[in-house]
Amino acid sequence: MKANRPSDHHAVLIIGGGIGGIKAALDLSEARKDVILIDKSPAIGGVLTQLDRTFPTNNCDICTLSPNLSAGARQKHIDLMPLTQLTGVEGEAGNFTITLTTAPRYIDTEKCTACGLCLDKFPKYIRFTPGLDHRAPTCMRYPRVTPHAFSVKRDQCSDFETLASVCPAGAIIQGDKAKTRQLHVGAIIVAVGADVFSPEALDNYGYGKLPNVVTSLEYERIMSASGPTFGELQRPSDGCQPRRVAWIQCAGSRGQNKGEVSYCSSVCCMFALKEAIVTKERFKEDIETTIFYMDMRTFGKDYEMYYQRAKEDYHVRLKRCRPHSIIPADPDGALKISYVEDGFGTLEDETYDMVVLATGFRPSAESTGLAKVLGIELNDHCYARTGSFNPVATSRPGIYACGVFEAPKDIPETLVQASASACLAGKHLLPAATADSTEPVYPPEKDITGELPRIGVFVCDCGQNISGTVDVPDVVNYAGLLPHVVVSRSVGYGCSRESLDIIRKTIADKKLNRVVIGGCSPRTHESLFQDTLMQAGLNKYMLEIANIRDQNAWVHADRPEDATRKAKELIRMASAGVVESHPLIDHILELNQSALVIGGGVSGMNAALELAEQNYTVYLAEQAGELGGLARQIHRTIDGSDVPTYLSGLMGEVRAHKNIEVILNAVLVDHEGLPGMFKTGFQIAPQMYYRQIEHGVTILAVGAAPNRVDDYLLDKHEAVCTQMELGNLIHTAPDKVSDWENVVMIQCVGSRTPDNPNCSRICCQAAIKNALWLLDSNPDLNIYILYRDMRTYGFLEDYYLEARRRGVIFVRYTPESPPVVEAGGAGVHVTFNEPMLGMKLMVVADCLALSTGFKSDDESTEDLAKIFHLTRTGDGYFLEDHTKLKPVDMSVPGFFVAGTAHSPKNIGESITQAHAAAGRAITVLSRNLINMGASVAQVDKERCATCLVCVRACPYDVPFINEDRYSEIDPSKCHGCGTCASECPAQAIQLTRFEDRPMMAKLEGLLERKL
Amino acid sequence: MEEFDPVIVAYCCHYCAYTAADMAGSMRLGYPPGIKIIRVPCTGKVDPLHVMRALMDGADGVLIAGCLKGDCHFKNGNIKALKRTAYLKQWMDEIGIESERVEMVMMSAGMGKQFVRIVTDFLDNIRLLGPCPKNTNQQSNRILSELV
Amino acid sequence: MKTNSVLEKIFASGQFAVTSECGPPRGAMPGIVKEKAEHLRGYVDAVNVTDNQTAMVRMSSFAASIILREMGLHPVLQMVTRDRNRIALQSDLIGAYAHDINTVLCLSGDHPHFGDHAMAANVYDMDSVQLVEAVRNMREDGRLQGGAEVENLPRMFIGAAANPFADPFELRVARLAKKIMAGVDFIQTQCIYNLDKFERWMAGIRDRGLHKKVYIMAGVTPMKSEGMAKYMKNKVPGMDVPDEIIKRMAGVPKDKQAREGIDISIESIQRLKEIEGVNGIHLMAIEWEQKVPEIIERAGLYPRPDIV
Amino acid sequence: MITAERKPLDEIASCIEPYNRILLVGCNECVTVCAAGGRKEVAMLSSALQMVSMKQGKTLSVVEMTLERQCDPEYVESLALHIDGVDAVVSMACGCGVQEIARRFGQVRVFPAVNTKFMGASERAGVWAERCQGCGDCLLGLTGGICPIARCSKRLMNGPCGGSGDGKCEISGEVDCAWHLIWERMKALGIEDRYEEVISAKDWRPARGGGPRKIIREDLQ
Repeated sequence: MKANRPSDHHAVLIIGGGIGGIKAALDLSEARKDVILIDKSPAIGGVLTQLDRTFPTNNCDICTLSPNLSAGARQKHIDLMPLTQLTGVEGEAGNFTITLTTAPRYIDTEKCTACGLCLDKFPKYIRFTPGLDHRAPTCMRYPRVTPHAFSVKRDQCSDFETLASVCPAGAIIQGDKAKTRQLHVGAIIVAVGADVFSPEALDNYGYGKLPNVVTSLEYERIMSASGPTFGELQRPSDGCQPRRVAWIQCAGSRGQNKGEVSYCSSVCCMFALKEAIVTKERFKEDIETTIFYMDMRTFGKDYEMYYQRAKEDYHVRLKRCRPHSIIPADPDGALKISYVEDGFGTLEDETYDMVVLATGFRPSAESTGLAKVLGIELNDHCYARTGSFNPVATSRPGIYACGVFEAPKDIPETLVQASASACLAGKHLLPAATADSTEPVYPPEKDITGELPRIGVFVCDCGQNISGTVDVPDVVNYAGLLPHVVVSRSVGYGCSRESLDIIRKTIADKKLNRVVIGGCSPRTHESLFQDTLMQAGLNKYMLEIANIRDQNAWVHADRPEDATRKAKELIRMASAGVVESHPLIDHILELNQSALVIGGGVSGMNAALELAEQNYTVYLAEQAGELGGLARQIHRTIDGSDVPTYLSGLMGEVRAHKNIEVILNAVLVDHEGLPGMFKTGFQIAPQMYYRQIEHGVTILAVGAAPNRVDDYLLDKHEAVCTQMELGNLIHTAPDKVSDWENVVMIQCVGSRTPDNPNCSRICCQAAIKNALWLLDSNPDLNIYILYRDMRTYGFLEDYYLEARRRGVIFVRYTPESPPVVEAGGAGVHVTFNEPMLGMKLMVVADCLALSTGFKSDDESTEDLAKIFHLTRTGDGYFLEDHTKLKPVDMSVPGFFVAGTAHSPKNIGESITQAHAAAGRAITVLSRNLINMGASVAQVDKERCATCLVCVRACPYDVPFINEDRYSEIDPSKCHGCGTCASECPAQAIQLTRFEDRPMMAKLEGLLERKL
Repeated sequence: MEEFDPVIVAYCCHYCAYTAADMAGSMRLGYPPGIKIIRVPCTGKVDPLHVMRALMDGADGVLIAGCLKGDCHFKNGNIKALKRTAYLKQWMDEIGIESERVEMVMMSAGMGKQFVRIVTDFLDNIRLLGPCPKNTNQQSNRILSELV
Repeated sequence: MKTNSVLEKIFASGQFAVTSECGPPRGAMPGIVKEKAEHLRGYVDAVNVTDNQTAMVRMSSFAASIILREMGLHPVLQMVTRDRNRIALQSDLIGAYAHDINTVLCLSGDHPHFGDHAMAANVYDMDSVQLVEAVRNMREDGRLQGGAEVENLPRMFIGAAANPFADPFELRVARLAKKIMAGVDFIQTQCIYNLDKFERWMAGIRDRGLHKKVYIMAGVTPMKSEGMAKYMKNKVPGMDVPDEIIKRMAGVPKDKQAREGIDISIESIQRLKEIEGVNGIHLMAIEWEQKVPEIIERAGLYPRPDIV
Repeated sequence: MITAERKPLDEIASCIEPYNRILLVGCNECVTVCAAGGRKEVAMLSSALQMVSMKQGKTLSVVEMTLERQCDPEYVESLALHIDGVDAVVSMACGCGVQEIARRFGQVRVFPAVNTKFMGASERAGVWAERCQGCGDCLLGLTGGICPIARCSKRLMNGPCGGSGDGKCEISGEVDCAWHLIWERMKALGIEDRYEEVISAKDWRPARGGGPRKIIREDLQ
């Protein structure tokens, strides 16, 4: 499918075309490294393509992923091989020899236009859009599949010749055969994901027998605009809209029964909350939603607040228990859920119209075989076994695992691992591979000087996202009548490859010289459409995007007529504006290929080391007088790995590395510049001299602060300490610890509170770690862990089970009746409710450990945010550019975040994010040029009155009065803010792309009150 | 009498308010359709003339939405916009148009909810003020631009 | 003797001179002028007649001076350059002299900004130094500004003001020197409350021997109340009222404050008399002319020398 | 430069009230620099005047033009093309420009839209201060480069009056005492002694005292 196959010696093999694999491929290709992306299915996309909306922003995913997919297909560095499996690996990191086997598709993807004629005539033979029946063979799993072609189910096809004859493009190949080839790659990333559990095996829930019991993924499909019911919520038995829907969590996970796995699938709690919220959003008081759960595991960044919103704003009912059965309640399809009320022991029934089983992950069927081929170890649960201090490195050097293949996880964490593994894999490539040989080539730009405007208007329906509210045909007709509009048409998902092709062809056929897209936000999609214009030989700035989705259809869903009228206005505005646009040239500058890493903890050091290893100069600035950060106070991880040894090794490597300069006692004071050419100033103690560092990118790894509370006698009684201090005590005073009889731990102290509403994520595991560690040296010790929800996500559940098995007593408390702690001699008296027994208990504890968790290091993040102009969350953590799809990029280009400065996380997770940040940084640093865009201030020297207003107004001191007596603005220094343009009293300055003419034209277009 | 639906032109900074508006969209938080957003790279780019022309061409109110103080992507564009808004209000007073028809607001990119509240409040306030007086005259005035 | 001015005679005789002030009324009311002036008769040597003081329109200084002269008192004709150009100023000087008015005080005058005619053009064709020079030229050279020689030009005893307290302080001695250069004969100072600072200024004057070239009259204004003290401190440009004075005024009951103000001014006069180079006092009892006799008596300056 | 300030809008609006078509003329010289009458101000005023007339239920059409300099007849000549199509002219230039237009186009009313203020300098962005009164006989050489005529409220030429305090003029804390500045400057230059030289009363003939002034360069005529 691609003319120039990457030189395979220098490529990375990525197995799995889900979101993780795609992200890793995109990162590597952005860093100009070649990628071979294989997937056993006919199209890439993975599970994500079946989701409707994702948490926590409730965005539709198709649109956020689609640009990635289309971009992925276009990237010259990526060789996409669908229907392909790995059948052999030899050699070692840096030089693997791999064998790939590609199954026959029977369709030439280069010729197939996805016209659908073959599917119409022979629906049985062709793989097509999935219905709710998840068992149906799927290929074109969603309407914007990449590669954009059908495939043939050969085994079901009896009359191939007739089939082949229906294809007008002649794309059907009867004699297509499996191909095997050997290639050389430097590294391998395994991103095969996992399977979604099918709950037929759970006979108590009746799945497969009771039509109205569905899995959460099926529910997602039912709610999806591109799903089988086109977004109508209908229960499968009779197509009626349900009035009561229940979710049952942990279906098949966290269990010991037949068909169940013991680990936690990590994502199901958020998944169920999301589905319940979206349902409530759509149907409000017409529907009741109930979630049956054991522990609500909303441990991710801002997830706890999402949980609280579900409860408080959306009135999602939450019922803590594990139902033991679902049986039919009536002949019409209603269902009865039976459960034992927590603490009462009585059996209760509730009736629902529909029940959703929150089914989690199962290791992919291919994973055992694949692991054998790769020569990597799997853990007891058949997921990839990886390192404690490098969670994406498998047991075989040069092979990395990311995403759910490593452990169950959600999309942002998958993307972090994908970027991390891309970073680490990139290290094994020969330097030659990074040479820039294959930048995208565009046809020469057409000269449109003197042409009258010829505008093409393309209106997206974005599935139901736009057309669900806006009358798209009406808007298209209207746009067709606007001045200079030559063609107006709807394009479905405008950002899909198919639509982009249509746009490109239309530009050529109709000799368009300007384009208006009625679609989503230009913030996210402008570059994609600009790229399409360039491919059509148009200057990319001959484009206007009317944001008729995010700023219209989505916000006026309750007023379709108004939304349609506004869509017309916005398109009229865009088209009036685009008439005044003119070709512009981007300004390109040289890039400083060094990085500044702020924060010398584990995250900062790992990011620095990875960059240094890949030959970039790194300045590692630390405010304290020594490296190490918070990890200096940690002795072991939950799996028993030795933190001090790791840390001293890491610090040694960092200090010794020739590409790293460590700057201690450095206080950030100022910052200026642009991505690729930043200047950041530090005041260095104790001499307090000033030093300015020039760098291309910045990684923030300043960490979070251990929380400390004034509660439960902490700092007032010697028997009370934090969980981290307890770890210290176990390590340094084993004798003392071995004398103890009772230890109590209280969870969520200072987290999940009004002051600090989020979950600190690490406390549950830290408590269990310390409990098990204590039991190692003192097996008779009584340990009570008082918790609200145990959040031992993924395989951490194993340790939770082990702790229970070894006698740790877990007692749940509610924030309304927290434990009471009183001093009692050398120990403390802890009184708490025991809900199972329904009574109060008092324990005389020799030690009370409080899980105080993290809070953001407000002092440092506030200063940094101010100096760097970065955004923070309400609780003071750095806010990434996109919580879902850009988890380490900051909103300011050239900034990346790693570690607990982003959100609470454990050491392994911090290291992964550090690697991811380094990988993302490399995508910037690997280029030697930076594009400043075309938005710069330009002076009309004839008009300039040399009044100096611009000279004084410019925040960057760029304009000056030159020898020819007019104000001169160096486009390479101009940041494009436009302040000078709006202050110039002679109207001599125009900010390109925002000149007076298009701005006024837009106003006139918008406000012309004729519809 | 027909309910008056004000038309508001909201000049939104790409780095904050425009993003907040998108976020309001992804959170599906509704606001009146009379809010029409025009994207600018910085509120420092909002030319007083563009605000005047918006009111002249039929807007009932103009909102300039920029970053929080100290958060301007370009150091101080939002502060300049704030001063310019005060200057514009003087013009409004002189013309005899309620100066509340032009306001500057500040928010961060993450403030989708606040965006909705702010634009809704602003529009409600304009609704109370009634149509921008000029709009009683439907004949749009043309300016013969200079031919230099 | 350069002139027939009674002040010059007193100075020349080495006696301590006393002047006071009479502000003309806002209206053609000669009776009021007379009434005010009558309080002063016998207690002061000459009476300043203010010229549209604080830029408020009043009976002209020239006219009021004639009334005083007719009463047998010795007016000091105040002239500000704010309202008249050099043609008017010279003609008025000639006219005044024709009425046997022989002492003039040359001032620039308060800016119209403070008065009731802020909209008036402020003339300032010349400044106070230039006016001093012009009057001197009339007397010494018999020439008008335009260069014409004219018979019997006025032989005026020339006064000017000095404010030892205005900024910059260091310039204040030089400014006096400049007025001496221009031809000034005597100086009346701004009201003095900060005697320490005044003494420093006088020391500067003596250092340069300027006290030998000009007669210096120290300005004294009795305060009627604490409120007036505060007003002088905060609102009157170029006034230096130390906090101790305010405190002292505030420290007595309201009905006793006038008395206290008079006491303060008497104590000041006692101290000023002792300063080398101070040749007299200029007692500005603003709208309080009836108290002048008491002050002069209690300050031991009564009776006044009888000089004709 | 010559500084100016826009007149209150209702004053301008009442001038043009009888007219439907006006020519609004800016100047790209001084009034542009002091942000009173350049292209931007012309456009602002044009919009404002149109809004005022809309409020009155009328329609005002405005031709906007900004000349390189309104005080030169050649530039003003370029208005000839438009003058017949309008009922009145509003000039945003200083008084010189207004008069030049009035001189050239005798048949049409010309209204000033700005008040010409003074010859001044820009102290910083957005602040202009008076520096010269065009007295025609510059004495800056005597006063340390600070003009007491333009900058002392009383035009005193021999030192500060008694109202000077803290370096500020008695009329306002916003106005520097020119003589305080002169004195500081003299000290800095080490020429304090020159202060005591009496500057005699000024000959105002070179200033407005001699009637309207004219400069003639024979060689350039």
